[in-house]
Amino acid sequence: MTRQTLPNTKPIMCKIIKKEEECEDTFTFLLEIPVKVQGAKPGQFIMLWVPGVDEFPIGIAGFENNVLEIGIAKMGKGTEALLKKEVGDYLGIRGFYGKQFQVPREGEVNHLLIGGGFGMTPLKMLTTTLIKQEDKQEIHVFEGARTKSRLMYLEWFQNLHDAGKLVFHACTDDGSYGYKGYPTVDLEKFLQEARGSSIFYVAGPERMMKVIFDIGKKYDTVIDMQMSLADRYMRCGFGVCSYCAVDPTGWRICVDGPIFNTKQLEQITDFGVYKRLETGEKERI
Amino acid sequence: MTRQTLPNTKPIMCKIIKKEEECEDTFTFLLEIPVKVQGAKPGQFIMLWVPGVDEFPIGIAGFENNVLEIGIAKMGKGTEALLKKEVGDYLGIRGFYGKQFQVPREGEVNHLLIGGGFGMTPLKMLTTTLIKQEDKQEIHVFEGARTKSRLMYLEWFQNLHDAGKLVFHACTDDGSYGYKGYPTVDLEKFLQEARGSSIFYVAGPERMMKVIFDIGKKYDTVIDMQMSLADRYMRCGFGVCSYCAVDPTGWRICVDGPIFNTKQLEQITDFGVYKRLETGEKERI
Amino acid sequence: MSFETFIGSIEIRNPLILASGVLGTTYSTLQRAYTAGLGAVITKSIGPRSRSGNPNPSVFALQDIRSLINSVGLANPGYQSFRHDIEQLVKSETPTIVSIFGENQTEFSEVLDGLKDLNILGFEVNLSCPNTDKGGSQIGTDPDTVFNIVKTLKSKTDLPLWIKLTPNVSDIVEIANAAVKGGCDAIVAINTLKAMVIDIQTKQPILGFKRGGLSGSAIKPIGIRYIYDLYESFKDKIPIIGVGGISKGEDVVEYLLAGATAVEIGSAIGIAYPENMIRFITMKIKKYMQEHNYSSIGEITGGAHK
Amino acid sequence: MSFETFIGSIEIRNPLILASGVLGTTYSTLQRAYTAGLGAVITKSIGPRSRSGNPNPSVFALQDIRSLINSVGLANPGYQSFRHDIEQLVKSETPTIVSIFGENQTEFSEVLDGLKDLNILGFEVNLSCPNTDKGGSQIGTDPDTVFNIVKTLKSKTDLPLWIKLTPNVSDIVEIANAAVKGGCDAIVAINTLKAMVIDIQTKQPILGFKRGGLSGSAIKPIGIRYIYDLYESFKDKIPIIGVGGISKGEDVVEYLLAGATAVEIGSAIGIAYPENMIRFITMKIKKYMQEHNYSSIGEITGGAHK
Ligand SMILES: Cc1cc2nc3c(=O)[nH]c(=O)nc-3n(C[C@H](O)[C@H](O)[C@H](O)COP(=O)(O)OP(=O)(O)OC[C@H]3O[C@@H](n4cnc5c(N)ncnc54)[C@H](O)[C@@H]3O)c2cc1C
Ligand SMILES: Cc1cc2nc3c(=O)[nH]c(=O)nc-3n(C[C@H](O)[C@H](O)[C@H](O)COP(=O)(O)OP(=O)(O)OC[C@H]3O[C@@H](n4cnc5c(N)ncnc54)[C@H](O)[C@@H]3O)c2cc1C
Ligand SMILES: Cc1cc2nc3c(=O)[nH]c(=O)nc-3n(C[C@H](O)[C@H](O)[C@H](O)COP(=O)(O)O)c2cc1C
Ligand SMILES: Cc1cc2nc3c(=O)[nH]c(=O)nc-3n(C[C@H](O)[C@H](O)[C@H](O)COP(=O)(O)O)c2cc1C
Ligand code: FES
Ligand code: FES
Repeated sequence: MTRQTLPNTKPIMCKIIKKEEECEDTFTFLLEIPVKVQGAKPGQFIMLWVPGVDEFPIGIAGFENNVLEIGIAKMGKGTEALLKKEVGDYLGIRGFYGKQFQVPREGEVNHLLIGGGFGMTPLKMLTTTLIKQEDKQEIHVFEGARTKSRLMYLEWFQNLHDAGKLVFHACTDDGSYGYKGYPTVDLEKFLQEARGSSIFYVAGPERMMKVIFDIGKKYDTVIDMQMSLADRYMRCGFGVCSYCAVDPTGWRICVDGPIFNTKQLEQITDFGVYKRLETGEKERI
Repeated sequence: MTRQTLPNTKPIMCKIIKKEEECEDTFTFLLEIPVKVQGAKPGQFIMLWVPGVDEFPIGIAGFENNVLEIGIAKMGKGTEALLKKEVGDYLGIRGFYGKQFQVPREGEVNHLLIGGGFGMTPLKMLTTTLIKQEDKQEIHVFEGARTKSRLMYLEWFQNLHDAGKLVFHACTDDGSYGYKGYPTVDLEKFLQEARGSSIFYVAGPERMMKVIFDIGKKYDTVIDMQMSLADRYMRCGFGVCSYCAVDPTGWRICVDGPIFNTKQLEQITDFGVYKRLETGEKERI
Repeated sequence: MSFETFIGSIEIRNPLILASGVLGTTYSTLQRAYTAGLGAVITKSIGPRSRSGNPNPSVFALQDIRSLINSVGLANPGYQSFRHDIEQLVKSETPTIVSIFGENQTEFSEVLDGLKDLNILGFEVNLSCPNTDKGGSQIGTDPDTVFNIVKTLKSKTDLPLWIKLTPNVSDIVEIANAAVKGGCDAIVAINTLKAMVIDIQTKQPILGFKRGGLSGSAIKPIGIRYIYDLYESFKDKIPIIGVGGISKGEDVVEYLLAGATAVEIGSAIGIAYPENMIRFITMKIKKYMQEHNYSSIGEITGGAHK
Repeated sequence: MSFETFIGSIEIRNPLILASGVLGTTYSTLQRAYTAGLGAVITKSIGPRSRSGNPNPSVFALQDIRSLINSVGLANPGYQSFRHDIEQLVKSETPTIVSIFGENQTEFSEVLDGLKDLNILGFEVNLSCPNTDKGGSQIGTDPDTVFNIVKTLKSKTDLPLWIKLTPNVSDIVEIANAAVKGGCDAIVAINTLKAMVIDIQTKQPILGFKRGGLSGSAIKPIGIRYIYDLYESFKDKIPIIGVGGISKGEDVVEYLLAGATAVEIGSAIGIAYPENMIRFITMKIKKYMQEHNYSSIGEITGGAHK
């Protein structure tokens, strides 16, 4: 049968049941999904409708008991309107869209999660998944921000670090928390000293990811790099419109991504260089 | 959830895999249904499309391994065209529609199947079901026709009779097979002598059914009479158009019937008296 | 919380009306539909003479899109014969709108004249059936014809006249305008969309009439759009009645918010049991009104235009 | 058995064409769609200037009717910027039709003039987008305007001109006639149907542009009907290309039997993986042709009119 089922619906209206300041200009929202949905996977995203304002892609930070956790950073008009929403208000969600981070089922490997800004939301969910895994593999989280007040999930990661569940490498441009500098500093240090293979899971500004990609390529021990391309304009979120696509492969970030692995990233010449605007025009990143 | 699923589809094209003369002007067809369908129940019917000619309701004589058995009596243009179809030709079916005969699950009871003409098709399927039941209840089949060559399923019923599976009471107007007269003769004889309760399952011309209904009412031992109203024009077969409806209850033969029980038949003042034409006009039967 | 709904001068107990052509050929099915909980019922479209309509197949389901296609084509007993059914409805106090059609103005007038003495709620004028060669939706696509028919019929009766429009036009507002200028009492939209299904095995259109009209869930977004557009033009100048693809309470609310004063339900009510369907729909509307603090149906109408 | 398909003077390797607006904004998605097995691809409709289109939400699915609603509204990079993408397509030998639109004849001409030197298969003239305020489907509902635009464009180029029609008209044959008289090389039908979805929780239309167009399975019976009607009028006088709701090989055959020379597929090809979808569709068509002893696609066209 060639029958194909639409993977999604019109926006499902969800009530905000919790809102919490996460760090500067960034809030966590918990949304109650009123219908039974299949579990979201780390790396996937939703299209979030702020009624009357805009709809845009948002990563998934957590999903349990039909409650969805998202983390929103103020950017422009849409996210600003969103941050004004309060408990009891409704938001529309479509999804869950996109591919997940691929965590190898077996073998010893260091999991290196590297990110910044709202890129930390999928990494939070990935962390939750990783620390549930029984086997004793090392988990390292490298987070960077301008200043302490902008480190997302700082307390959450720090607590896990203190509990010995992972190693948290925080850094800030101004040295107000962690070491002063970029996440790449500790990352390289780790790679030079580390035993065994490592996998990168990266989410953050694309230019930062490109730098990390180039670093990773220098080390044979880095067996895969998975990066979330979240710097592309999206309309549909499920593969129809092509506004999110990358050249020259024609992959749609929303369906074929947003998570791409090393092999794929090598083929995407746009990676770190070009993106399409909402008109379809190409622009330097 | 108020969500309602359409109970049916566009005509499903089925190949004729067998065609056999059953009796005068009447053929049995076996149709291979190319998709998995839920089992048909005795008393239900299909809408049968003879491509390019007409579509009309036809009872189900058997259903096994996705193969449907129907028995077609020549009537007018549509059935005539149908009888010209050969093995390998395609017919469209929609269904299965309507309510089934209600056979009591327990308790000792005489099953009296009474019919004539194409009314024998649902009674054949009901017979198949009844003789599969373990418990030793009496099954009596009363069939009438003008003459021997018009007795439908004669051999089939006679064989079951000879095998002791049921008692077959055949009769003809001209005495060419069974006794001379109407099925009502043996039926009344049976009712006068019988021990225990009986249930009628009747399918045939509506005026005959009305006569049988009046007979049944005279006997306290007749605990239910179920009759198949198949003398009404049908368009949709699934309850939308109302052309098949009976007054004053507004029951649609296709959905609320075609099988009605004693209590229901008593409320249908149209029963045996009026029917609606394809224009919606009312006419004496 | 009250469900009473006013459509111009008419008051009905709730905004759910049986659409024409579904369960509408016999008084007893219409009575049953009303008893099941509707606010009012509309008869099958009745013409000047009895008609057999189009050959079968004339109705079947397209399950994958939760829809029906039909080419019943105004099979009807003619007004003279149908008077008897209407009388039964009047006797049982079933609020009844009689749908009428004709191939031209004279025929429309004949049918209206032949039934206007009966104690019915009003007439729905079917200018929109896609399943006939003459009359039907041809008539409903020309503003002048619409104006003339409505004006003539209106001059003949004080009973409310609803005009049912076809979606198969470039600009439904233009047609509605003609009907409103002609003096109609409500606009009803939409009738079915021109459609066809071909069987690839036998290589022929399945419907006996070949062409048919699409109804059911597939046309709901189209109906909503038309009601929204009509309400933008007319606001509360004239009641607008929404039809097309309603099968749930949520659908009814969506039509009301788009601008409908009341709704008609066709395909979904015929499938399976009207009694259950109407109970579910009503329960859901009640729940919605409670949650959103509505105390009457009228308050919901047009809510999406703010 | 051959899949080659002739659309007037054009020959493509099979009758499956990517519809405009789906996977059509970047050369790489278009290339990918062709590589996946299509006969040709059509770009997103390109206009004179870059446009952001309508605010989001601008596309979402209506799962229960296996359909989409969209109001992307001709968001496009403008022909000057898009030349680069077309050049890439030409270089990779992807048979490309460029869809163009404008708000008036001058704009259409400007776009055509700006791209006609490229080695493309032809132009599809979009007279039918329901998601803009000016231009779009307004233009496509008036026969005179259609005639003039087609005639003017035809005088400017020898490349084939396909005219894409809107289903939101009273009489599609009348519009098609104007296009044929104007000298077009093929008729394409249908574009999306005017539609809207309202969220009852927040009481507002969900699409950022409020109004949108319906595509996908829900509109297939409507598309089939229009192709059938067009073929009744034109027979093989002009190639007719069928679009609307195709998601299976059976759907393609149904359109061919209705009278289509080739088909376009939009919504269904975007959802999930074009590669799989096209393989399934092709397999099914092949099987059908075998079972029914067809040796070429052209033999199927119009088969339901016998
Ligand atoms: C896969 C993915 C996951 C994301 N996850 C998160 C997250 O978890 N948390 C978070 O805060 N942000 C996330 N974003 C970014 C978020 O979508 C933008 O911050 C948001 O769209 C900005 O909207 P705005 O109206 O506030 O800004 P605007 O003023 O409209 O624009 C600011 C920038 O936001 C981007 N943007 C705007 N609209 C869109 C759109 N429809 N699609 C993609 N980008 C757009 C553009 O790059 C634009 O330059 C994610 C983006 C993607 C693609
Ligand atoms: C529930 C039901 C089950 C039936 N089962 C069988 C069966 O198993 N075998 C069998 O041979 N016949 C059966 N019939 C009768 C069968 O439908 C008619 O014999 C057939 O429709 C005649 O069509 P025609 O074109 O040959 O006759 P026509 O010349 O068209 O008409 C002859 C008579 O057939 C009846 N008829 C025609 N069209 C329809 C229609 N759409 N719906 C109902 N009646 C119609 C009318 O009473 C008409 O007077 C059944 C009918 C019903 C309602
Ligand atoms: C079987 C059938 C018969 C119909 N007959 C008529 C009719 O006679 N007159 C009319 O105005 N509309 C007729 N309609 C159209 C409906 O009244 C309604 O406008 C349309 O079906 C859309 O509503 P729905 O989606 O709820 O069915 C008919 C519809 C169906 C399905
Ligand atoms: C997201 C989207 C964008 C579209 N954009 C255009 C467009 O720019 N130009 C055009 O002529 N048609 C456009 N269409 C219409 C399609 O080309 C096609 O006519 C319609 O979707 C019906 O086909 P389908 O059911 O296979 O999708 C668009 C359709 C969709 C779903
Ligand atoms: S957002 Fe539409 S294809 Fe990715
Ligand atoms: S045949 Fe249509 S309601 Fe029974």
